[in-house]
Amino acid sequence: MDLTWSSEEDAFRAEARSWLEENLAAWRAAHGGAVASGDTREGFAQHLEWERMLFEDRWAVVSWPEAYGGRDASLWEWLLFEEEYYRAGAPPRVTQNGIFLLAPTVFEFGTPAQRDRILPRMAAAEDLWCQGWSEPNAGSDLASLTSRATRVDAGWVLDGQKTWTTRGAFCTHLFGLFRSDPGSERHRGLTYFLVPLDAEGVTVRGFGRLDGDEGFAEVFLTDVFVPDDAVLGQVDQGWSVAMATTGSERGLTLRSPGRFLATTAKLIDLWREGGGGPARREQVIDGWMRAEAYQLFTLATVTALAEGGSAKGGSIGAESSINKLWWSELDVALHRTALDLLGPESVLDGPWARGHQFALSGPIYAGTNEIQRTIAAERLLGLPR
Amino acid sequence: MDLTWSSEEDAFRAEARSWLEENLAAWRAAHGGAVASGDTREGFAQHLEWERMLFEDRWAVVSWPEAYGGRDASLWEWLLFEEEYYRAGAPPRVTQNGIFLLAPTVFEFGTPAQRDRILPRMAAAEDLWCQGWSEPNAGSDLASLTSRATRVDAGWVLDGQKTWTTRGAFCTHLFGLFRSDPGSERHRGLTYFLVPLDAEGVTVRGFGRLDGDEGFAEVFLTDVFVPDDAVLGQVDQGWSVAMATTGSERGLTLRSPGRFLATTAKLIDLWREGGGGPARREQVIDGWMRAEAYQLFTLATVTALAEGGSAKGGSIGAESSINKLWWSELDVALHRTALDLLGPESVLDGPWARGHQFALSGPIYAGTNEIQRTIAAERLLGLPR
Amino acid sequence: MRFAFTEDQLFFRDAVRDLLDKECGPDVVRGAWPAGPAGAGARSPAARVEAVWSRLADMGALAVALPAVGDGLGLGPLDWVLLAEETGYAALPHPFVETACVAAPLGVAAGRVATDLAGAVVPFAAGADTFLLRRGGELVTVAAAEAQVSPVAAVDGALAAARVQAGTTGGRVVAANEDVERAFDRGVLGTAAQLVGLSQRMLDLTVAYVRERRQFGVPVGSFQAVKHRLADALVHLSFARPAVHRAAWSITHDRPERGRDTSMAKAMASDAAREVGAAALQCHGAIGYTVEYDLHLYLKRSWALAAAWGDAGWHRDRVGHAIGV
Amino acid sequence: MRFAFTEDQLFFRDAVRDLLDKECGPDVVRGAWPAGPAGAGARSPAARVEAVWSRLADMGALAVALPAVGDGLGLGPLDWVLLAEETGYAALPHPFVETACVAAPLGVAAGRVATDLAGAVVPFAAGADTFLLRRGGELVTVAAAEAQVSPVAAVDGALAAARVQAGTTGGRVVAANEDVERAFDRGVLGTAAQLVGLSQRMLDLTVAYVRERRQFGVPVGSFQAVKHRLADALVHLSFARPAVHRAAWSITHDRPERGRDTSMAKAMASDAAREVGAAALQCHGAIGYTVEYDLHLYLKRSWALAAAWGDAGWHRDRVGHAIGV
Repeated sequence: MDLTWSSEEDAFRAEARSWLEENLAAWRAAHGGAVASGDTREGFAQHLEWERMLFEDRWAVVSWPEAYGGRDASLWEWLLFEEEYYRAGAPPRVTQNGIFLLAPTVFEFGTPAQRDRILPRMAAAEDLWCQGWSEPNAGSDLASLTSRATRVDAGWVLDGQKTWTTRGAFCTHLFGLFRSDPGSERHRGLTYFLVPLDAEGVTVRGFGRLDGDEGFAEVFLTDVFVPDDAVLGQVDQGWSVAMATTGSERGLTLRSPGRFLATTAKLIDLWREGGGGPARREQVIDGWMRAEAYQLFTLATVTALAEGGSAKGGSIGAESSINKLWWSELDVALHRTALDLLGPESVLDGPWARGHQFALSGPIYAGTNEIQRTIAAERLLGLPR
Repeated sequence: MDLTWSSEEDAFRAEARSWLEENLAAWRAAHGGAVASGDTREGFAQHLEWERMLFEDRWAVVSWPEAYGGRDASLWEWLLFEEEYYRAGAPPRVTQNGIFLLAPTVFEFGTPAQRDRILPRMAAAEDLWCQGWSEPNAGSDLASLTSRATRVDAGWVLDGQKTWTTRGAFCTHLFGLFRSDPGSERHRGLTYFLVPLDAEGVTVRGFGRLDGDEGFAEVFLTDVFVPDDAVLGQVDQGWSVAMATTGSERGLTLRSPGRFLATTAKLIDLWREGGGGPARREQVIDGWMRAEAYQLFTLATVTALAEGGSAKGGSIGAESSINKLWWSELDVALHRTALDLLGPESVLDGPWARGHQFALSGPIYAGTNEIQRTIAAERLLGLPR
Repeated sequence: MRFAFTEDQLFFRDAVRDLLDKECGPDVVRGAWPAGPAGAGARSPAARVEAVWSRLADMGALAVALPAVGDGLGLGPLDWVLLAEETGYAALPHPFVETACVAAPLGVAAGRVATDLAGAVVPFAAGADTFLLRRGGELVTVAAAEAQVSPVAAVDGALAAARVQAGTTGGRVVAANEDVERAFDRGVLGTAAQLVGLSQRMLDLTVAYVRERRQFGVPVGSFQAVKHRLADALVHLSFARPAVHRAAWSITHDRPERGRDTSMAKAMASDAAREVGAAALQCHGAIGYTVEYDLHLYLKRSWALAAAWGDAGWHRDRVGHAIGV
Repeated sequence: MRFAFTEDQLFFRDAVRDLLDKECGPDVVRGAWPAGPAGAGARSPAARVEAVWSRLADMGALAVALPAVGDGLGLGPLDWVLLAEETGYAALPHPFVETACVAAPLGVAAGRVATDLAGAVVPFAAGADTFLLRRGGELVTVAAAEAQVSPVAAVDGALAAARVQAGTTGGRVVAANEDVERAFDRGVLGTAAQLVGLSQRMLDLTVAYVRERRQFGVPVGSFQAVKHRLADALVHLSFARPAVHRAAWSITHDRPERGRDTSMAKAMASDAAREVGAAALQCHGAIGYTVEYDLHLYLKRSWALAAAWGDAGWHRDRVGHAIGV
């Protein structure tokens, strides 16, 4: 066991830190110090500028191969980058559904041509990807989706409706599952498609989220033609292709410990500003310990991944369920404690209130925590279905 | 709304208080100040003396008719008596399975002859009743019981095994369900029987409980003959007869607020003895509020019962489920807080540690809290089965 | 001993409930939100929002506690606590508690009242006619035009919150000393009752949703995890409610335990609203997270009221002092 | 950066695990209980209870941290923390932590050691050969015969607890100043590791039970309520464990964060044991409440160890001081 960083890793961290400090200041200054939320139309455009700054200096996708715009960084370096990213107070990545959810799937299932076509433009924030998992009657029960793909000459025709596509109204492309075998049921007969949102027959309608941002969209598809190379992985095998991505969404990549360590540091500051009385002290300490434990759990997971072969990805399997349970409940707890500390001021529409509302989505999205508990019980503990 | 007691009620309370104070002292003195647990063989005998003192002065079953040894007291007076009983630190009633579980059923379903035969001897602690609900394969799933009753001339022959019968090794009689219709399934075809434990073919084996007392028993029945008047209610209708009793067990009667108010008062003392620091203060206040809320909920329930007709019993239906969830979790919380306050001393086998272990049985017995939540959701909220 | 309301009290409660059910649906609450994506969804026009207040006035619901001269009925908290619960259930976008529960017993009948007794962020300040403000150990009323009102953006868009400043002179003194604390306790009680009503609304909405919504071929409400979470929500609500009703009695009779009982009510109602709200959101899933669905109207109001008039921690502390802990 | 154990460390862990699995089943733990109803159930004779300790000594598990002269291996917490976890899993009725983790690094190799570093109630005092006691700012060893040992009745009958007094002189000084705190931290760490092992044992027992036990025609473990409760238990355990392993590293390298990390480990392990224990008992139902079933052996040990060597509240407070909260 060695819980220290190498001098190369320290250097990588230092480089990231100074780049972030300098460039964040520049980006904010360019918008008069008042950047809007990335989930509003105006803010999204501002955040795209930030994405392009990251890409320009090869910080957008540090763990990707250099050919696609990355640095070929190790998982350790990726963790360090994320920690610095959140510590610096850098904004949520509006490209995250592409780079964290779709990209791992493209790396695993894409043809060389698909990789070359998709990944560099994604890294550069030229193509902006949103996810098309849920449908009005297929939320937690993803396998009950009814959007369909009909085989035609040299391609497919897509029909149906997707919903809850985060930032869908601002994106250029959608990835999602469609039923390609009309006689199939549940998990069988689905295919994973990549769909440009400017294709004929696509309509996107944005709608409002709890935190006031217009961050969701419904996507309606009517007779939308896509060519054969819009299929990722094999036809009718979309479920297993998607599950790889879902594993990423639930797992390590989307929720790096850095985010919670940064929130905890802010929470401790808030507690001190309020006079540091005894009433909420245990909650604050508990928050710190839980965030710290998340960091340690992640270090153990990354060690296992790194030693299991692929240092770039690999799978953490059903363990990602307990991971998600922990961080999503931690996030709610940290923000509740903050609201408690703010007392009457907590009713104001400030960063903690926003953060609280966002945190509340944690136990819902990417597989509800109820589903995660069932997965953990069945796959990790071996309880009967 | 009137939350004050009448002068008659105040007088009743005062009478109970002074009787309890005086007689408890006398009883304890008679045993050199060291009474054993009522769930041990030695302690059970000592507690029977206490029961007989209660009976002698008509405090054993205050709400029963005078003819059966009671005082015809109202539900309000019963509440006052219970509050004083626990405030005085009087011991758990070793007769409680009879007077709180069986008696309401006898009042409702018994023939006049059964009432006259059973109730006075129960009140006087001459007959000691234990419950025979559970079987090795019928715990939470009570309806899956397999003990059977076979019709014979002028009576029935009982066979089977009961378990988890509290204080069964020290009792004289058992009440329980047996399958009287051999072709029946689940809730149908069961009959409620009253069985003397000295009947031929009955074997009782005591076994140990978590808190170290030999408080459980298994009861084996082999070819046990009981006469026709051992049936309570109608043949094959035992389930509905038993549910009335189960309602009592879960509900108001077994867990009067007095018990938790008394525990809370002791907890506050403990907190003060430890210096009254801030660390556990909120838990202590919370415990007080929860006990107080239980008292208020009970007052509202008793008001509704009193105004709904029968001031002596009546049914509180599925509401008893939320009642049970509240007091059982409250009891655990109060004792956990006490153990936290005791710190290293909590490992000792003292009253709080004993109370903690007993409290832990609350969410399990009388219908697990999982079952109570399901009942509350289905019957009170109308969620689908 | 009788822990129940009178028939008259229940009758008035039912009348207010019917009125709000008809006149103050979610579209009316949303009508009180500023236009924009955060208030998206079916919205009633401003006139309908205003009409609710007039209708409540017409039926006498605002004058229950006004001294018994003129329109006043001179009644106490036991007579209005259930009405407050109903206004909570409806997430009424008007200062019922401030006007009818806090100010009216002081003889203040000057339109809509907002007050800084609730805290420095004053709910419903934007549309208030009169401010009831702390000054030293007294309460004074100040006409809205004479106060400096600085609106603030609250999470609950219908809260119309502001910070309010008035000079150190002027206005009418309407309460002093112990009566200031009595006024505060009435506000706390009314708010606790609204939280109980809001919790009931969130629970009702959720129960209706999970009975209908199907996933995995069955209603979501048939899953044990959903049942148990909502049963726990019901338990929280069921034990907070009598605490609120008892506080109404303690205030009505000006009992020595008034402050303790009122604080217990607010602490428990705030905690219950948090539990019920979290359960409601979780059991809805993604739709609960959208502003076009109604849940957020009640959820955000419950957050606002849980933090106003002293939050759970503040009131728990006050209970602690009262019981010597 | 590498957050994992070496193959040697895992190999030694497996060896101890195998030994305890064979030689320290529940019957052996129960054999350490006083006879009587509280210890009812299958009991091994005293000789088998004793044999476990000798076997552990034979395989070198007690000398891991003894200075590297003679039998000692001179290794650190990273080398024994997994062994402590296993002794917790087995609810070993002997002072492994006190002897092998606390005393051995001080060069104390005098049979079974018990210590008041754990608190005034000294675990395993009844069978100890040597006491390691605080005196002023020092730690001294005192032969058992020279101390006053007043046994106390603990909830965990195998704890053999006592209050221990020794004179103000005599004995051998084995540590002073900062080394006393280091010894304390090793005890805290070892105990935290045992709590993790105990939690794992309780979870394993429960999973096995609910897979077999049928009610309502299906295994109890197929109910969502049971699944979710045990999943939560697994989550608690899974995040407490790395905290314990990190503390082993911090102590091994005598890092400045040693105290903080050790206290975090104990707080989290104690809390996890409470959650897992409560879930285990509840998911078992009535059988878990009997002494003839094995669960209580592990449950009661977990209660004892959660309270010993500073409870969760005490260690949370220490973490708070370390992080400036």
